[in-house]
Amino acid sequence: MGVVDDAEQPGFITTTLDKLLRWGRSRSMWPVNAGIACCSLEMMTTGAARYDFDRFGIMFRSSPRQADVMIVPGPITKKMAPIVQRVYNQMAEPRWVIAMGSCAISGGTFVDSYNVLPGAETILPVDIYIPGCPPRPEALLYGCLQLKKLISETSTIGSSRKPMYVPPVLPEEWPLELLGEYDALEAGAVWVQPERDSPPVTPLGDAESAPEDEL
Amino acid sequence: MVNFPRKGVEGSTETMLLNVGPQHPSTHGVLHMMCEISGETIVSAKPVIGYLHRGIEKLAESRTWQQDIVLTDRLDYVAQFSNEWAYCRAVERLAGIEVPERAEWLRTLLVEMNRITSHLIWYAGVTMDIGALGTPFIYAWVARERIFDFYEAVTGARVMPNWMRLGGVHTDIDSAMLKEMRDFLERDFPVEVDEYEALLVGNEIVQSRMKGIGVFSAEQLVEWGVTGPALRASGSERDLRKDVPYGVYDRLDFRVCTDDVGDSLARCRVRLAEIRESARMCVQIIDGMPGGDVRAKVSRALKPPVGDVCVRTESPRGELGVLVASDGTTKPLRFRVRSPIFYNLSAMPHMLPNHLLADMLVIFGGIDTSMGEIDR
Amino acid sequence: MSAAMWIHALLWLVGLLLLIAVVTVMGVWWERKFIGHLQRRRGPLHHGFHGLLQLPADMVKMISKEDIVPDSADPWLFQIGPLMVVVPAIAAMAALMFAPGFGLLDMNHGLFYIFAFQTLLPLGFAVIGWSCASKFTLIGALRAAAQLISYEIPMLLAALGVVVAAGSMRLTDIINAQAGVWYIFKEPLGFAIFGIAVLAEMNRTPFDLPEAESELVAGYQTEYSGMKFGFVQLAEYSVLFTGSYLVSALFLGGWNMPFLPASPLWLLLKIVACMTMTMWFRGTFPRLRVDSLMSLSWKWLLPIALVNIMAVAALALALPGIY
Amino acid sequence: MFGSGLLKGLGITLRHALGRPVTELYPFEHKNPPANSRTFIAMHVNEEGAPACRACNTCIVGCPDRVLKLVKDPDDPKRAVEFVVNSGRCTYCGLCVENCPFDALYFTQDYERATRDKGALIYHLIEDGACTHEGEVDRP
Repeated sequence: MGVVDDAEQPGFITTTLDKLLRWGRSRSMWPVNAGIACCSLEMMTTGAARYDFDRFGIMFRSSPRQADVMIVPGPITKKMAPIVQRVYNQMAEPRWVIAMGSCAISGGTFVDSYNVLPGAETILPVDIYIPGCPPRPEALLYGCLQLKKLISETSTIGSSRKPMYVPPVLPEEWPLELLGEYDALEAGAVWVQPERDSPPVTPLGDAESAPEDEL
Repeated sequence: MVNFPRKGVEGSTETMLLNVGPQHPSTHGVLHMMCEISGETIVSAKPVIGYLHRGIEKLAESRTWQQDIVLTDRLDYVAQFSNEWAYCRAVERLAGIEVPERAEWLRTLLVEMNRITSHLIWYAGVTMDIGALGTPFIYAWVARERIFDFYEAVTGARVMPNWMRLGGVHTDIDSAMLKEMRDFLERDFPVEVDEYEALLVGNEIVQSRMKGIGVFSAEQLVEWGVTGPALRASGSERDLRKDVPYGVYDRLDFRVCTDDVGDSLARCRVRLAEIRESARMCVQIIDGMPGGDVRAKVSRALKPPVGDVCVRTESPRGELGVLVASDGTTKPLRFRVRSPIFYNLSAMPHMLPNHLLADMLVIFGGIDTSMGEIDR
Repeated sequence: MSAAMWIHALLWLVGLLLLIAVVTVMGVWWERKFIGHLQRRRGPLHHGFHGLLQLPADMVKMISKEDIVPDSADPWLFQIGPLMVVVPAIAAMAALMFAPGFGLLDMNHGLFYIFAFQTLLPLGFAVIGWSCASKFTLIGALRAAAQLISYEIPMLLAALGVVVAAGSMRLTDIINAQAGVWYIFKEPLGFAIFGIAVLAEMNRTPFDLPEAESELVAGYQTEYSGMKFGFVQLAEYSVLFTGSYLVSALFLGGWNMPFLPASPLWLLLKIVACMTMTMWFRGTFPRLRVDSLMSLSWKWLLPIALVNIMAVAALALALPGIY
Repeated sequence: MFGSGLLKGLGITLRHALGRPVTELYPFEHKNPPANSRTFIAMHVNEEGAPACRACNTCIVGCPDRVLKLVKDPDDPKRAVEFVVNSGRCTYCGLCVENCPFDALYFTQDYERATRDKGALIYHLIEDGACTHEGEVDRP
């Protein structure tokens, strides 16, 4: 009784096992040691003495095979994207992705660049977004605790949460139009932004409202 | 696949291509080294860069002069203040902006502290690379955190300060904060540096790994375009802070740290000496800090006259050159960075052959890469 | 064999497996905690009392992780690789004696048995490294094989000095022979050689070249995920335990303690001290280079070990009462 | 020489092991960042509770990253109807706060903003002409 159940009505043993797995997984998150750019400095800071990831059992592994969490600490360029995906694909299921910093969330300040993807979520299924440029170590720690909460809330029964394999996307598959658009930011807000290379819509020191330019 | 020239190693049989990176614990970022190895001996090596190319130089052309400081922070994210200063100096010279005296002192102070934190990251990286499981790494981070607290209290951000402005700096530093920093740099910090030195240079295992590894003469390094501590470890006294004084360096008493040996251990010694020297300079700067304004009045819609200016500065990694060209509008016509590490790294194919795989990391640590500035 | 003997053996087997589990869990916990404090950190802290539940959580996670077999890997060798490391490591522990007459196998040639199984480890590492079809694991495995084989010889020669002095290969006899003076004082040279060689046999810093993180990602275990990686870790800590046991049994007097009655407690204390020592080294030292590793073994340790064993034999002949 | 450096290294690490760790227990001990730390853009309100923003667009023009969005009231060009911040793109350079001629914007030190929902990173400072969060009262 209860060992083999359907997902709708899990039995006692299944739910206990599920609880145990969630407990174990949420308390042992090993991020893969993949530094990309500036945010990796704060990632290392969080692992160092002052903030100490190891208190929560978070310990960097160099080999993606043994890692559970991928922290994307920086802008993903077109050349780097297949590598990041490959690292993600090398990780063993279950795995999670944290987008750390503005560049990994939306391309950040480099979103207009011809070579930067608008965020990690264009190529990876991101679970936690940590805003900041770079986020403070406490913010990263807070994000990891949010992920811990997410893992302990995610049922291990039933179908897989994520696609098992992200098909590697070759850089040619990103047309240039995708880059520099505001597409990764659709959340109800319609952005009407001045064209980057045209003069500002409102000239500096709007005649009526802004005072004289002081500086 | 790259066609490697097959240089024969004594007694070698067949060579193997080993890709180190782009995601590898010891490449300090996203560098890709294609190493042809015979056994564990490197026959030839070829760095592949561009994994972090964000197009900063191009992006800078579509932003105003003031906004570009945000981008220069992200060039070499380990030495943010150096980049900001190089850019600001270039634009100030182009537009003929006078910088207040106190602002120059503050800039020099923060840049020298930046040299300390940058070298601390080098220390952390190089000890990690030779396999010390992060203990010296974390010790370096403890002192770094103290300085980063100071950065944050002054600039408002830990890593990306965006603190310098055209014509000065954003915020002044009050004297209590300066005194606290002076106490730390004069009293606690040298003790910590002693520990770092004992754990790295004083350790016999490190000596056995670094002594006589990657010996290059100064002439050779100059030919390859190597600058900075890596060059000074070979006996050259080339240091822009002395040769072409800028900021307030002409009013400070400091020596250029050099070493005659030119091997990897000498590079470690030079960098550790530079950490001490920078701490000493910071104390001098805090003592000699004049009062006054920290920011000249510069229009937000700055339009420098048509022309171009190139400045050189001594960043923690070598000579950082910045060229800005203006066409008389609010945005730069061209922004170009002469990255020191790019030239240092381009010497790697000459440096690495006939060394062991483990020596690669040691030589690598000697030039202290930071991919953000190479790829830009 | 009688039923009682079977039950005895079975109980010991269960006990040993429990011991290995406890050693691994406590060893990893203590290592993370101790190295954390060496690094001015706290180490595992928030899961359980001072992070004691950290390792159970890690194990639960590892069991439930996906078991990846790379496409290019040799499927059979990849599967049995961890077993080829775990089995000798655990089998070697069968001959450990924890008190006079208290152990699974009180063999005549207990020391020989332990060393025999320890010498099987390089084979397992080579299989692991070869089967993954990855260059990093291959280099790691070759390093492991070369290192383990070249350090076995000085280790065995140093242990032979003790055997010559004790006149037996039975662990009980060797330890009982140290009721007076420990062999560390009689053969300090042998102790130094044995300590260094055991450190290398256990793949501990400064001899952790096979899993050199900065050079070879994670060395021979790079491609292993989930429980296979757990097995390799298990083997590592079993080897660490056996090595620490050997040092404390051969040179530090085993269960003997001067001025105090003999007790297995002393043995355990010495083992923990030896393990802590390796962790202390691990938290402090960088690692050696391949060529200096080899020259240390062949050019220094081996000749000194030979001199040592000759000296011990000569002394044992000349002063039969003392040596 | 001859191992003295190794012993010295062991001594250093042991001294630190016996000493006090420098770790701050973050989620249990909450340390506030310095007052000028830039982590979260917020808006002052005046005494009536209305936003201090005068819709002059200076912040938007000065922003390097196109983070801010401002919709003016068609009837009153000095009144903002909507003010949106996309903190998922912001680099926290502080130029908007620095450039604001009315000191309407300021930074708070609220860094605990990690989220599972990316849309939550886009937040309104002004919605329908009213401040949506409890801003500090406008400085005189």
